[in-house]
Amino acid sequence: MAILTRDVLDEAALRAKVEAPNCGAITSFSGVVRNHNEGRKVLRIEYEAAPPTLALLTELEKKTKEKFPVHQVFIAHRVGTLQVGEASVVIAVSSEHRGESFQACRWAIDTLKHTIPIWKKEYFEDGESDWVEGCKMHSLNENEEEHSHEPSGKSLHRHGR
Amino acid sequence: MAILTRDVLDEAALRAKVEAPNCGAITSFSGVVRNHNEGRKVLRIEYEAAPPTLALLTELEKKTKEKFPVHQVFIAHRVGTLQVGEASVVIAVSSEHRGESFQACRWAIDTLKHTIPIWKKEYFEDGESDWVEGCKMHSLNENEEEHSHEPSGKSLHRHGR
Amino acid sequence: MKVRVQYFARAREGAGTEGEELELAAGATLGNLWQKLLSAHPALKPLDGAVSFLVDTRYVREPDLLREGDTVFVLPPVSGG
Amino acid sequence: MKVRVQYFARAREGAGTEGEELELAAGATLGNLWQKLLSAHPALKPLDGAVSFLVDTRYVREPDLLREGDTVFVLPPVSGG
Repeated sequence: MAILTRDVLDEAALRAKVEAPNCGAITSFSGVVRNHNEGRKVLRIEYEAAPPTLALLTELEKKTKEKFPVHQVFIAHRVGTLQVGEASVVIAVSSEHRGESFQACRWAIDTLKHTIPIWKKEYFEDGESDWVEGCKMHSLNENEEEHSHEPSGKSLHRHGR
Repeated sequence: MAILTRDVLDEAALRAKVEAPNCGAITSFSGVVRNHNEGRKVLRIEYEAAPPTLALLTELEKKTKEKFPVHQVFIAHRVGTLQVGEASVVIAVSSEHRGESFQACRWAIDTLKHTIPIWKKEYFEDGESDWVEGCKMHSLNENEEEHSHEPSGKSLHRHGR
Repeated sequence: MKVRVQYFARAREGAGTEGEELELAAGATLGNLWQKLLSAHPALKPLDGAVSFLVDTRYVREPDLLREGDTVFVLPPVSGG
Repeated sequence: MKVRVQYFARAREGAGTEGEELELAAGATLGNLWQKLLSAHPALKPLDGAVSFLVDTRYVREPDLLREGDTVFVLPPVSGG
């Protein structure tokens, strides 16, 4: 079961949740608030999540385990105000061999970015703030072929291959 | 600079060494002692390293940073007797965007496995022990095309592409 | 029938409210609801085509029928992670 | 000239020692040394072709010349990580 919290993410504790004696590999990914984006200095980010988020993160854990031969998948996402350097998301995956934990961890964070109803607003040094341009949200159960990873709207202008 | 130690690896502390305010992504990998290998129950593993190991691990950190646009790479390897569930190696990579940290972390652990003079001996439930079959050691500076990732000897039987 | 709408992020700013309750004809689809919301809140128009919808954790599309008591989440492009 | 040899893992078991000092002719290559070691320790033969060598942190190959005072590390297939 995933975690959605306003508290600081304890990455070591989260990572420990996927440990198992039959696993030889743990890959973990942390998304961290950067001090800049597209040339502007970022002071902090506010994360907002819609009510279905926790259930969908838990479903994403399950999908990842179905798709890859891994032992355990754990996802934690933070909401509220985050300072530069703080982790917004942690994904940990354990598996027997290393290849699968890398692939599954990468797939989980890539998929999270366009299937989970979370938004971030950046607060800049000059006092302005803005929502980060996102991806149109897709269903986790949708055929992956249908996903466009491009910013929404652009796909209208695509043609050819 | 890498770490080579007989002490338990503190994965959170090691991971913290790559944090930086301009980084949005940290990928970390831990290799962990498994309770089985090729159908046999493993009780513990003894790791042995040749004297150049620390210098070569530090060179591997440097190579990884040269090869991928990442901010920081950190590698720690343990030697001595490790129990099931204990980490033998931790690699942490920070980068601005997530793709690079995944790729660099994966490349570093894959490259470590055939360029660093470390050996492990498995101790089995039945009282026997044996060296894990390894890969012929290559130079970190060698053209990567020349590397065979197959167990040594098998490459003699390769033909065609 | 009554349905409840909840807006998030840019959609909340476009609608100027966190949410509202609407009266729809029986047999109304999500598409009918969305057209009604666009008429009521022209500032939502830039999100037309970019927005997604959930009812609880169920992903719904414009042809899907709504039911009495549904809460529809109006979700602009997402940026989690 | 004198060179020192240090064995690891299976190579240490094959040689039956942690290391030794050898006297080589000036101009001897790593290949000359390795042939000498194989003659002295037939149990090393299964490692012929699979073994690698370092002098300090420098990777050396059979045609490379050795120098007085070198310490050669004899490295069977590795299994770190």
